[in-house]
Amino acid sequence: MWRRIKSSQAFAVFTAPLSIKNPVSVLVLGICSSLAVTIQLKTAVVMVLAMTVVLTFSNGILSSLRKIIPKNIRIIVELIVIASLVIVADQCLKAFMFDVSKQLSVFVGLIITNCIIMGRAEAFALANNPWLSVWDGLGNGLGYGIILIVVGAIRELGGAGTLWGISVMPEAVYDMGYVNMGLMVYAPAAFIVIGLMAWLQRTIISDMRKGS
Amino acid sequence: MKKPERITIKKVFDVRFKGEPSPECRVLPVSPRIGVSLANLPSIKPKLVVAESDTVVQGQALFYDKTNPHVYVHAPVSGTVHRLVYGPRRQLQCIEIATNSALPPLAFERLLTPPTSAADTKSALLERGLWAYWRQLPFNTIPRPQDTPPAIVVQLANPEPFHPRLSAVLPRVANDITAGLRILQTLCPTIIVVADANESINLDDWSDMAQVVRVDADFNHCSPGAAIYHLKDSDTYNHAWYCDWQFLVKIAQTFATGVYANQSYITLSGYSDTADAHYQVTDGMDLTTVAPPIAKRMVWGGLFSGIAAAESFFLPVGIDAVSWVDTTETVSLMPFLALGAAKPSFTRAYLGHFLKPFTPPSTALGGSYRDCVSCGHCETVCPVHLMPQSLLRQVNADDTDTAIRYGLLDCTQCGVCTYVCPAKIDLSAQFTATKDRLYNEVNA
Amino acid sequence: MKFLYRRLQALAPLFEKGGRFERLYPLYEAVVTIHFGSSDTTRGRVQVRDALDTKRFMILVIIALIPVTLFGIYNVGYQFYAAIGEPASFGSMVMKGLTVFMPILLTSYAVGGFWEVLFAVVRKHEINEGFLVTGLLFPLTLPPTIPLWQVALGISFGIVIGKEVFGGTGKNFLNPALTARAFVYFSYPAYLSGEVWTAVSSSASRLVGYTSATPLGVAAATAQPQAVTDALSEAGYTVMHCMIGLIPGSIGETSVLLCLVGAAILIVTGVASWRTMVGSVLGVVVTATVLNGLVSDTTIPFLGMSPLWHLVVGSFAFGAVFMATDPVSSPDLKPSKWVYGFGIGVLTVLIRVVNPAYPEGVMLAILLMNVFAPLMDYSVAEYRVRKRIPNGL
Amino acid sequence: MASNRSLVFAFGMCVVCGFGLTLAATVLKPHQLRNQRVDQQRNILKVLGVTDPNQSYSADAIDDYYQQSVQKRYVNDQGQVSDQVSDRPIYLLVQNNTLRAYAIPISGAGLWSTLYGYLSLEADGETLRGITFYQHGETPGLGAEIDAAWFQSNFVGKKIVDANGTFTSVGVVRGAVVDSISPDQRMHYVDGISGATVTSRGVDTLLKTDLQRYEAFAKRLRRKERVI
Repeated sequence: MWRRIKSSQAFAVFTAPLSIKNPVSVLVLGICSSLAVTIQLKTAVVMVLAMTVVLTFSNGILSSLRKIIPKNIRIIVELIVIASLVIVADQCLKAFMFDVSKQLSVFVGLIITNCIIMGRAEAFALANNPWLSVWDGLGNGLGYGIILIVVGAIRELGGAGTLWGISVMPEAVYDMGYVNMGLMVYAPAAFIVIGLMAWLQRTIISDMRKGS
Repeated sequence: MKKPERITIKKVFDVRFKGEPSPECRVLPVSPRIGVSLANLPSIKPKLVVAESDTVVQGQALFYDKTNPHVYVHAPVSGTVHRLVYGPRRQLQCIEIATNSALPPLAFERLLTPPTSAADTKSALLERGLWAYWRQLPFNTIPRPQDTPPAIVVQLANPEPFHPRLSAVLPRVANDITAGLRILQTLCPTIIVVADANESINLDDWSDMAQVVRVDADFNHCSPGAAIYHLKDSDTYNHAWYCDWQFLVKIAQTFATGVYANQSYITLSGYSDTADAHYQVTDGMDLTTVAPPIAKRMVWGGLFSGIAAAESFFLPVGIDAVSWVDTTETVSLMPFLALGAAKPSFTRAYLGHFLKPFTPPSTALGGSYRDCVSCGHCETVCPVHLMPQSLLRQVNADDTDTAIRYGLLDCTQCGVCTYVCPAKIDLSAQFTATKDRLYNEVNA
Repeated sequence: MKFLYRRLQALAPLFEKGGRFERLYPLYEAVVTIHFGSSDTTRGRVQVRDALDTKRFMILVIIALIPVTLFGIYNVGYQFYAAIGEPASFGSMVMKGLTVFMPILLTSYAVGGFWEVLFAVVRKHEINEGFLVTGLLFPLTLPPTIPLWQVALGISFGIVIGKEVFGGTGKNFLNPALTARAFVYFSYPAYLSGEVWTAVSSSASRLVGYTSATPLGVAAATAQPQAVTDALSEAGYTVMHCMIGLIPGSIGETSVLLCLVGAAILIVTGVASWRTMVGSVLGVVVTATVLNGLVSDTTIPFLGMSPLWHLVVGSFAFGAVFMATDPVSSPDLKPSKWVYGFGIGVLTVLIRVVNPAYPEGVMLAILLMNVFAPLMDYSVAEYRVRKRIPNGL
Repeated sequence: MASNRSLVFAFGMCVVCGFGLTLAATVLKPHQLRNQRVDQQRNILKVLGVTDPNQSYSADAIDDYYQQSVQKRYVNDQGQVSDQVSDRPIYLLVQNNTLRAYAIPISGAGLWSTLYGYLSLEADGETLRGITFYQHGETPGLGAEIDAAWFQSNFVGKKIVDANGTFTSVGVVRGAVVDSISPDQRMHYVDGISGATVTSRGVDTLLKTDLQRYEAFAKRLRRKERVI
């Protein structure tokens, strides 16, 4: 069973964005939101969820419609679908996760301009069947998510000594003179952390290529 | 072409070395065996016309250049081809000839007046095997006989230290130089004679035959390439031809006597106090007859652009200076803390800069290989206003187009940028390699 | 000495290709060349080489830093005893200074050296001596109150992000020591832009009711327009004080006089560019003069600080002499060095005066101009290339 | 015709999406409004000291607490409390029909941003009970320390009037109060944030202006007048 899953096309489509085709650290897409929402783990996770949902649905919907969308207005159609999904996601967050949506502020709305969504719609959904497109959307959402969650965790731990709002840095460490790292709260810290991750990942990828 | 009487290329590079050969000029007899070594004919692809144990006479063709089929190199002496020496990839390196002075030299037509047309001069030079002695900018290759030179630069002073000084032999060669200039005049109206402003030679005899320029330059900067760079007013002169005074002497004598002139003037330096002097020698002579091997590095050509000689002791074609450079390793604790009063240094980092001691040249690298730290010294010393550090970046990035735009082809390969680099980067070698590659691509 | 040299040479096969400790070759190379220099000989056509190498280059910077370092150590002790209000002998001041400074310096060298060696081993290149300078410059820019773990983090950031990410010394475009300081500055602002600059625990200083603000702190906090100089003299600062440097501040930055001594050493030996230094002084003078002309009752009082004061307070002298002239991160070409230096001067004053948050602007000014250095070089190079007679194929 | 088909398709998409969005907005609106309200209530309860800042409360609990004990009213120029809407809202903590404390909104310029928060005072009209900021963009580690517990608890118990009953507000000093203020004045000052001079000064100024706006009301309290 596992072997069959592993050799399926959907599996390949799903896993590629998690590592060697990662949208953030390899393709360098979706950087703006990665800088803005990774101060805390919680906002990062919520953003990832919103993003993954929007991406999966938009990929699915656009892929199902791919044969009837007139070519000359396809970008507009993509935008309409994505924008509607984003607004719905934003409204839901405001209704059910008010605290987080306040911190995410405009960035949920800005999912619409996230390069990953338009990129996947153009590059994948319009050329593949809905089944694969949904897996591609999920994979890219999670690939984006891995980076965001790691960056969010590092920044929250460094900048506030907490994870998911819960203090994890022992009080004794603070008593010994430790201070939270203010730099982590600034957007440049996300640049640096993402840069380091991209560096690490590319080194590993190139080592893998050399090895194989 | 600009017409100044004197140009100044002062780039604050005035390092001094011990070992200047004495101006005394000694004459050496023909050695029992001589060798025609190709070490200084970089662009030539030789095709032999003689075989081992053939008998050859002075002035007889030995091989020609496959890319330039009319360009032959002739035997400097009569004798028997003793041995052909091949290097890696079956490349001909040297033709050894056992001298037999009983055989008469090949007799050419005596030309007591210069030929009347450029074509006549060219064919006379080609026929007498004298073409391989001059070079063309910017790749320092042997020019193609069918081309017309935009200008010819005649070098009266070699920029490198320890090369033959014209002043040491002037009485013997003055007339030949005048005759040589007459011959060159038939090839091209623009002849530029470049002399060292610091050497006292009377140039008046030649000033109505050619544009005479005295170059007041720092160490190693008075080269034909640098002179052309400072004199040119349009890009047509980029492909000027050049030669040194020894070439003029050679063609003048060969034309006048009808016998292939096989004498050159060379210097030995760094060998011993008694041996370091000027010599009149036969081309291709065996140096072991005057200077048996010692524990120093023997260098053909100058200290900045010479070739470390390996096994062969035969004077290569076109080489006029032989230096021996000290290779002994001196051990001192934390050398970088020294005041360095005795260290030759272009920079002010050592006291030697201010005291200006004469030091024996040494092969010590003086440091370890590092990345460029952008100190800018190379830019300070470049005689043709290049920005070597930018150029190096483009060369490393394989951006040859930009490198050319930044003046790569103006590089005279003087080696001074390499000399001053504290990170010990061989800039000059990289530029030379890029130029060579470029030349091969263009002429492929 | 010869004996030691022979012993080291005998060990070489262990570290060369195929040897047991092949991976540690950079370490071996560093040990040998630090003690005896390189024994390499020239290859290629240039048979002789200049005696100058990067080791000498970097050592000269360190020598130029010795005066400010020694004075910094003394000043740390001096400020300590001044703050607790006890008279003390010269010896005890130096002792106190050493106990504060040496741990910072050793941390910086140990941690910085660790990263340098690690990258050299992984990337199989030689250890660059540039870190010897970075490791000393960084502590000198820190206040004596800095906790050691922040020093360690800072130098790690400076070496790894400021330098090794880009491929090591020579390829970095930011000054690593300043990158390290910028990291500490933005991460732990309370330690670097706070008001406590003297190595005294706060309880001890409260005992005698004495806190000391840096001259820049005093100037930035002036409430009255056109009264900066009055405020400074009220706080006990004169230009002479700032020149000599027995004032609170970062360890190495306080003495303008000794920075000038360092500048003299660097300029005489040709290691640093006088163009950059003069350019930055000009930048400060011009900008401060212009701003002085704009002063009115409604402007920020800090605008009124005179050019002379701008030159002597804060870390301007230290930055312009030792940081801005770092050859790797500053521009290569001489005209761009002028522009670069001038830009540093202008930005220093603007950041000090116009920006309400940071009373000191030298660090940010230099880092910002570092970023623009390649652009300046590019412009100058293009200008020059256009004037050349083309030499194409 | 292709363009005709495009037009029809585009129109259809718009209708479908527009319908979906309208539906979502209508269904979710009440939830969103309640969220906004509870968020404000949470901050007011926090500054009034009704809720424990170290504990988390559900939206319902907050709503309950608020409805039970807090009344939103307005202060007029004479310092009287009424339901007449003015630009001076006031949140009164009333238990057993007596005024325990009250909260006022505060805002003013910091270094990089405008600071928004609430300040609460005891029913005596002169003692600070608490302060909180719910929105600002100050430097982390410096200005953002206005969120820190040490800074906010600094204010508790400070007096806004001097011994003669004259309004003085509460000042934020540079450094520590004990270093620069004589002991008899210390009840009017709080410790500043080291290194964040501009933000500290901003808090100082906004306290002065906002307390001044409610001074008429506070005066009545100090005169022990009945206000509700």
